[in-house]
Amino acid sequence: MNTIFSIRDVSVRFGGLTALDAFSMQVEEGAIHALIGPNGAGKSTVFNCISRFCQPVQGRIEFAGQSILDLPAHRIVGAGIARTFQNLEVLRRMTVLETVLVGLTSRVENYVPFWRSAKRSRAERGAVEQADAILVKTGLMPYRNARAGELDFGHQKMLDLARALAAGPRLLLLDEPAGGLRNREIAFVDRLLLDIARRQGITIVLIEHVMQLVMSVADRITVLSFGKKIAEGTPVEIRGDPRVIEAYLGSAGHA
Amino acid sequence: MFSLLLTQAIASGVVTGCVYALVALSLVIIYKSTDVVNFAGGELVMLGAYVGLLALTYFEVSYAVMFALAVIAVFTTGAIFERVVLGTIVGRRHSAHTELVPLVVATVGFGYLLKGLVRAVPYTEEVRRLPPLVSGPPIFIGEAILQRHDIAIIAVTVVVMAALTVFFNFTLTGKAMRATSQNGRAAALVGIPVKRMRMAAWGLASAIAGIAGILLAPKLLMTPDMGVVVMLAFAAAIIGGFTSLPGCVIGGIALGIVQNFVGILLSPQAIAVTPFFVIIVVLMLRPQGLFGEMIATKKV
Amino acid sequence: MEGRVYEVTRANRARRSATRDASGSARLVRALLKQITVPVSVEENPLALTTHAQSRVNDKDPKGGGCMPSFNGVRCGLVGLAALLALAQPGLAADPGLTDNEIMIGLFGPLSGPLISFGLDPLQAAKMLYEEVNNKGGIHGRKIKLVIEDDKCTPNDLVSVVKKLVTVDKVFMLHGGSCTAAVAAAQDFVNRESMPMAMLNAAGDNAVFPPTRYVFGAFQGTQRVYGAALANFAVLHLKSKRAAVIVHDDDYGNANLKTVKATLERQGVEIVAAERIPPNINDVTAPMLKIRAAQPDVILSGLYPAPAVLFAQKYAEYGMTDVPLLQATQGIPSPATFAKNVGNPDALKNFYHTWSFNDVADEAVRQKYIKMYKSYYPDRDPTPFFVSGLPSALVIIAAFEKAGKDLSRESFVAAMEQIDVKTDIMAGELAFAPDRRDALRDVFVVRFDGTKQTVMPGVYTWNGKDGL
Amino acid sequence: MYGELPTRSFILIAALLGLGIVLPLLLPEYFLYLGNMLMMYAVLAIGLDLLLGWSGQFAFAHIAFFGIGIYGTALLHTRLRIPFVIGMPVAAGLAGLTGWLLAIPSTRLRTVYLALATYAFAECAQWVFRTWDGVTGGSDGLRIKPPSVLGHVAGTDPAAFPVVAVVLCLMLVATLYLTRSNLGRHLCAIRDSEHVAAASGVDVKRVKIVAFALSAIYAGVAGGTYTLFQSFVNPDVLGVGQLILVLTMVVVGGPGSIIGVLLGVVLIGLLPEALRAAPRGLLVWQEFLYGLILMLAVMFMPRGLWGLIEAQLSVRRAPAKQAVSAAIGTSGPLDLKGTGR
Repeated sequence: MNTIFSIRDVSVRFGGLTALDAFSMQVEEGAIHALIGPNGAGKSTVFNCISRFCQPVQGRIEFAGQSILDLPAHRIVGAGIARTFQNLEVLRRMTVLETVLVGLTSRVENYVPFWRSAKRSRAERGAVEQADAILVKTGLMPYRNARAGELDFGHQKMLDLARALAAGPRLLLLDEPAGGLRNREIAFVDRLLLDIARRQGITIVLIEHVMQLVMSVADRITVLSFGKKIAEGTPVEIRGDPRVIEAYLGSAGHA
Repeated sequence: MFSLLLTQAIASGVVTGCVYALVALSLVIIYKSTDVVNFAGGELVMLGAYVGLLALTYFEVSYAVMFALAVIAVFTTGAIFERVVLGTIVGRRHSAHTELVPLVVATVGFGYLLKGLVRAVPYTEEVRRLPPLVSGPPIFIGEAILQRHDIAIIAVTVVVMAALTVFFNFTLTGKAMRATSQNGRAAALVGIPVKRMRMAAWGLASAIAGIAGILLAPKLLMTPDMGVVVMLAFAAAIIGGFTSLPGCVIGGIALGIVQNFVGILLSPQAIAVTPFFVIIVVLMLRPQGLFGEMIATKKV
Repeated sequence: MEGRVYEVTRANRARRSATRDASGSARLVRALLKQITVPVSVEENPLALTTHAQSRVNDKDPKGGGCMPSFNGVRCGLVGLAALLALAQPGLAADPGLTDNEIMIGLFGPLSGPLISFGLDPLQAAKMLYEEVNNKGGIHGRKIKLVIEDDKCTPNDLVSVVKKLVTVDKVFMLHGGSCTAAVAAAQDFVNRESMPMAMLNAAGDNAVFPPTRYVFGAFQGTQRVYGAALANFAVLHLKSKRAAVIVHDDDYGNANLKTVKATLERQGVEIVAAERIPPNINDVTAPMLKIRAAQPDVILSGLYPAPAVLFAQKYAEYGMTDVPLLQATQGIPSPATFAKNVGNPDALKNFYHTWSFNDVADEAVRQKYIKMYKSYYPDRDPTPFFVSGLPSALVIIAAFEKAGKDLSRESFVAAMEQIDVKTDIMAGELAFAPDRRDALRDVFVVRFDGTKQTVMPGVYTWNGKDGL
Repeated sequence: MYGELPTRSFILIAALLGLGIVLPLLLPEYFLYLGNMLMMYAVLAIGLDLLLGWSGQFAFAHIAFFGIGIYGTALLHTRLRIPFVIGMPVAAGLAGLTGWLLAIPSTRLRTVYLALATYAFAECAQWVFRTWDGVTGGSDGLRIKPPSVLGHVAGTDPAAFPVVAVVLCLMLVATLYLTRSNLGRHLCAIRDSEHVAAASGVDVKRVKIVAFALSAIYAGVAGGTYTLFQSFVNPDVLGVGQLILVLTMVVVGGPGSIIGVLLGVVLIGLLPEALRAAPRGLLVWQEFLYGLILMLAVMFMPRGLWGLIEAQLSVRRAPAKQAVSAAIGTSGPLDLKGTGR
């Protein structure tokens, strides 16, 4: 197993407060790497740095050997990194299919949008086929033409994942994919994640509060607290780690 | 000779600037507390002036009573508008970004509604004027001449600004108002009555617009279209950064003076376009304005 | 029958302007030629139009003889063609909107929007005069029927109104327009349709210079008339040597300024300052300071009501009241209101304004028309500016009288061109000529001290050249 | 949206073209004038909707680009004798270029500041049209010679009607294709969430700039058509009032939907003409009415009249809530042999 993705002592500051403090982590190719920690620990900040929504004051982020800190936000997915969002950011007024087509952006070839052309028909037909395949895989096919805003919570989460998958990434950043889901749905996510990682060999970095999911799928877990890495290891190691328990309980007051 | 030009241009620039600033204050309050840019601000000014005129000419009340009546009327109008119209829109708000368009369009519609309302009243088509707050012989500042009413305008503006600064920074209600705009959901969680706060903010801002109306009616005269002054207020607010109360007063004064100098040094024709030119330049070069924190440009 | 023929020809005119050749006369020629080459009897003639047309031709043929299917059918056909084409001349067919007992007039002005004050009372004043005429039994037995529309004083709305009145209501003539730019937008259409149009109360400089056949206006004087009056008064009465001019940077201002410059320079008066300011200005300090710095001995102002008031206030504030201030009519539609708005009586110590109407000089006339207005609209006191609706209506009525019983658009235009009337309400004659479409060139200059208006001796006349 | 154009849209457009040929022979000029105005407004409104409804951006500068279209086409034709078929695209291109230049600095502004900046730009443009006497004729206005389109002289409403109809149809087809393209989807994505768009590989800034330029081009084309049936232009027609009118058309009709916008154009465009029939006392209430309509529209029709109609038409399309969780988990379409550990 070789490291495909690495963060080296990255620090982020918003005004006065330090959201991330010299944070580092290595992710093995094909692994499911969970990133856990109490609320406000800076987990989502890590993702935002990777998808270039915020700029670290120091540190390096490398994917497949190349630094991504000099790429603009919309190039990240092209480089092979797709992400989902924590609190629902769905394309409300677009249909499920359209959303997935947006996810395919980096893979659809460009054409003149104002009139019909062979190139256009080819591109569009190809895109729709790929999108449908993904809809089948994620169980969204029945809602193909429903507006994303009209789906219920679970399906919106699933749609977000489908959109990310559409980009055909090598690294998938999932921000609380099971947050607020019912058990039955969590089980589905569980199987889906395993399928993505094991079958398609897509590396996953997973932010999640639902411990049952983390413990069942994660190969490795990194624990964040107040912008600092306080522990890293296998689920078994982490489960018994006193610092982790302290962080959660200690921070329970703040959260 | 030129020194006279200079002092006079500055002096009357300050006065007109203060008028702009008063309107700008109302805009800024609404923006700070409800995150809406109020394109109906000018019409609220106009409404204040015409309610005053109605009170004086039709009901023949005293100046003080007129003042009170006008302020109350405009306060209620603004509050009701927020409750009924904006409330409905915010009620079905999905995400702040996508719903900003209807909110602003609603204020545009509100402005037209008020203007149409006044226009439908007979004899409002004539240019009218309110009596000044204080009258008497003009006052000389060096070589420059100012009317007593001008001094009153400056005074009122400064007082209102100071009062508002205290209100927003040191009173609980004021802080609550700011909280509601910065994060409505959180504010609601800590037990701030968000809806009432928004209403209060709109009422307060409208009242200030009404006061501005009564003060500028004697100076700039009244027509149902006097609301155009709002664009100058926008310019003033943007110079000031759109969130800083002292900022927009200074912005207004700066604009008033700049207009006079443009008129003297370039050409009076250019006076009309100055505020818009200022808006563009400031937003392009320094979106946070001269005093505001970084608010104009968005993250992402 | 005639109506139908007229319809055809009108359609042709429209098509001609649209450069499509489908004229009925062309079809007729083809038909007639066919007639000659292949003589057929009327019954079994396949071409309905041919027989139809020929029978029509024979009706109109003075000799009325039937045509033999022979070579002289050619002559006959051509005569018939000529006759039919003669029919096509609008003069012979009755113009639409006109019957033996009714004339339909399209009356319009701003009845809503920011400029409603130019339209509301003046339009009602004009309407009132027409109703007076009807009550007196009409003109040559014809009652006047009005179709009233709102043009908002914007080009788009006015054009839309004019096109409705002409092509849908089919009125005989147009009477309306309070804003020159808006009228100018409809000018081409009106001339193309050879539709007589008289403006309601627009100054109309850009719509009457250069004159076009069918558009009459400036019944209360163009901006050139006001400009000339201000300038001449300054020269002849005030003996000024150093004049300062302030106008708006719009079409009225341009015309006014041009004329003032021409008139003053012709008479050797120096223009020490000429300021053009936007109509929506809030602070006139800058132009005022520039004018004061220029040390004029007279100030000529072509400003609109609100800026005129602001300017007068500053003028007094800066203690310039020894310098006479001359204001053009448009700035002071209601002297009383003007004085009230200015507030400061000093401002009017040395104040004059032009006035196109005789009602100041002759209180009786003013009362007469106000009384008439109140009798028609009891629930409204007119703003003094209502008189600006009177002259155009008076002239139109006079022209109808002159045009006589057999009226047509062309004869009406001819009558308008001969108009030269001295009404009781205007300062001078209202006159047109083949090369003249602006009615009034004489105005009074009135001294106004805030309470009473005194007409200065003499009438101030534009020479028809300055500022063109 | 995605895929090819449904045939019905082609049928509609063919019908529109047919009317463009037939109506001038039947109707009096007044109705043809209204028709020309409505078709012009349609192009204008669709352009505004590209920004407002599709990409969720404020665009108050629209009226300025309209002005560039009018003056550009008119001047090229009247002064330089450049035929309409060349002059109009050139003017529209100029408008587009201006929009593009304006967009570059503007797109980083937050919505409301964008609104103010573009509004200010519109005011500045109107001031230039009014002040630049030498070129635009200033506030005296500019007389437009009847332009000839491929030998067919327009300038009257009957003559201009077919040409305007053709222009509108071309713009409609282009727009229909645009909204079904990936660019069209990117516009919507930006409107709904810039984060998601960026994370999906959409170059947010670039697409915004493109949207600005495009809508400016639409406005320019609309301006070009104006010169076909109007004989005179002056800066008064380029004021805020016009802008609000077009805005009302979009908001009331249905932002983000072409049919909706067309609906709004017809309704709002004919409102003043309908009011002519109403008693004259009502006229002074027009502004009040406009304000009321705008407010009610944004209050109760977030997606315009068409939004309401569509909701009625496609109730079935919305998913039944109870069916949702059923589909997940139990009927998960993955076969899991060999996965897990």
